[in-house]
Amino acid sequence: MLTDVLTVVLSLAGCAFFLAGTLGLLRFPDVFTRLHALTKADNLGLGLVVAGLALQADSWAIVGKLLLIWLLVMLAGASVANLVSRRALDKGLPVWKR
Amino acid sequence: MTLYYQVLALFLLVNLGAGLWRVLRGPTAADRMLAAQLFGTTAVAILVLLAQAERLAALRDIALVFALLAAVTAVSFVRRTWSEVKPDAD
Amino acid sequence: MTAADLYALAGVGLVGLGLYALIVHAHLLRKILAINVTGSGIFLVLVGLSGTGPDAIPQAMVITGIVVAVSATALALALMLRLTALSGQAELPQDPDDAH
Amino acid sequence: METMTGLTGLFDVFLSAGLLWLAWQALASTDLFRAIVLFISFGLLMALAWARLGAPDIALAEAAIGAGLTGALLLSALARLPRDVPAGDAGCRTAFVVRVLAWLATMGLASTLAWVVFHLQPVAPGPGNAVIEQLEASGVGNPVTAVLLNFRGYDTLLEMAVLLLALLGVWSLGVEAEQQVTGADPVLDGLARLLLPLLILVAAYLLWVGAHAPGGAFQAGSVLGAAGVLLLLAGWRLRAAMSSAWMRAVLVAGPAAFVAMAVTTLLIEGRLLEFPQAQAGMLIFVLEACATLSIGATLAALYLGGIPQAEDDA
Repeated sequence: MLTDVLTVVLSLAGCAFFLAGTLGLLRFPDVFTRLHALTKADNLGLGLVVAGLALQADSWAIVGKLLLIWLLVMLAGASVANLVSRRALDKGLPVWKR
Repeated sequence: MTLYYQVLALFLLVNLGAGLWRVLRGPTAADRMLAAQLFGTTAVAILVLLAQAERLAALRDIALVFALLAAVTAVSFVRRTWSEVKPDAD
Repeated sequence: MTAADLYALAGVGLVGLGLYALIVHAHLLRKILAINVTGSGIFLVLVGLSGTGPDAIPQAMVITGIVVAVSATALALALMLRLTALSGQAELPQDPDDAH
Repeated sequence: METMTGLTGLFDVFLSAGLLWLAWQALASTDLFRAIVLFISFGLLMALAWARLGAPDIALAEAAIGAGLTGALLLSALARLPRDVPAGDAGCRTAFVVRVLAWLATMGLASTLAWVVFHLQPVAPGPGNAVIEQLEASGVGNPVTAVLLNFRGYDTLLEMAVLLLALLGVWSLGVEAEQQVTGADPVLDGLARLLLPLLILVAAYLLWVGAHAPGGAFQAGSVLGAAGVLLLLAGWRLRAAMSSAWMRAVLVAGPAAFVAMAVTTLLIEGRLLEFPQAQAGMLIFVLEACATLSIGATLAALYLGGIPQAEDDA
């Protein structure tokens, strides 16, 4: 029962980060701030969903696979964020200032 | 719990639909590409949720393949399409 | 209506969309995208029509179809780039006496 | 599959509507880059649709090809299109009459197809039942793999030939176009180094698991092809290796193994690609391993868009 409650709390929080990531993508003013919003969905959003599901897993193999999926998505997200932002700076894309 | 996972999967699908606005709107090519990157992550989350809801282990393998290849499209965008030399046409 | 029927109907819609775009677009990259959309629609119809319970035969055919589609796309893109390099445009030449 | 109900039904409705909308937007987009990004997203949703349709084998193939190859192919082709080539506004230059006729023709075809979807009675019992009944004799436990490698093995034999033919077609166009010079990037290089062993491992896993669960040679080969694309994008000097005799041997390994197996079974059993039941599992695995290597190599070579040319050593 307790694990079910934990799963619900964790995966709900994860989905909240997905919502936040999408809102940030839609509302933030420039590429760099949108990148910032996006990586939250990769790291925390998927991470919390995976953590919630790992509690329900029938075997350690499934936990391992879920963890691997999360690490791979984070690796991809971080690398892409780095590549895109450096190229955007090189190209002189406008940086939002208050 | 099955119902709960399905609610979350549906929510994430709707969330993905909202992100489409950024693909349509731009304004730079990078903005469109980043939205597609977010779709990839969302699809991975939907697949692991459905795998648990429907008790289909194979869906987790699909999520794993998506996670492994999540960077390829965006990398080819940065390395090929969005080059330093040409001015951004958007 | 079952879920399979629903996806088969979506497939029908994709076939229609893809064929229409294939006819009206002149740019070859758009034609290549249109053919791919049509192909995906046909795959959906094929698997959706198999109806009750997953059927291995249409699924096997679609898997080979997906791999063939991507290699055909690669060939089509290479042909398009070659044509562009030779003629300077990414469209098939118009018939000269085709008034339009 | 029973009638749709509740949340999963809603999910299916949203997903199919999303597929149609994305396809429409991709094909109607005036901007070519936007069209490609929308098409890539369309492929993503297709993989979800296959997962919902109870076809995880197809979803795996769609995921590997959609995420690893289609996007890279289209974006690289777009980059090689000269900027001064007119992008051709979405259909605006086509005569109005032609558009109306095209619309009528495709609407007619789509309505007919839709009618068929609703009224075609499935043949009972379908050939799918025969596959399940004979599954024991095939040597593998995954019905899709049984169809691909055993019951309809000649389809796959010809499919390998088609792949090779596509590559020959690309190579007949000459050497690959000049790639823009992009130096090594430390982040990208690190990513490629981390991912490469995992990509090979997952390809081997998919090949192995395909005997009794969703997976198989096509999915594994696609993952290998995507690995090749990633290394080429990271600027690894693979072209010398890709133009070598070894590479050509790998390219023909799959079709050659199939032809050899077909001839052998024809001579021994008297039937094309009909395996003796006791050895079927082993023989299928060998065939699949060769096919995986060939598919991976062919897809990576197709990505180059021409005959690979060895780099000058700098």
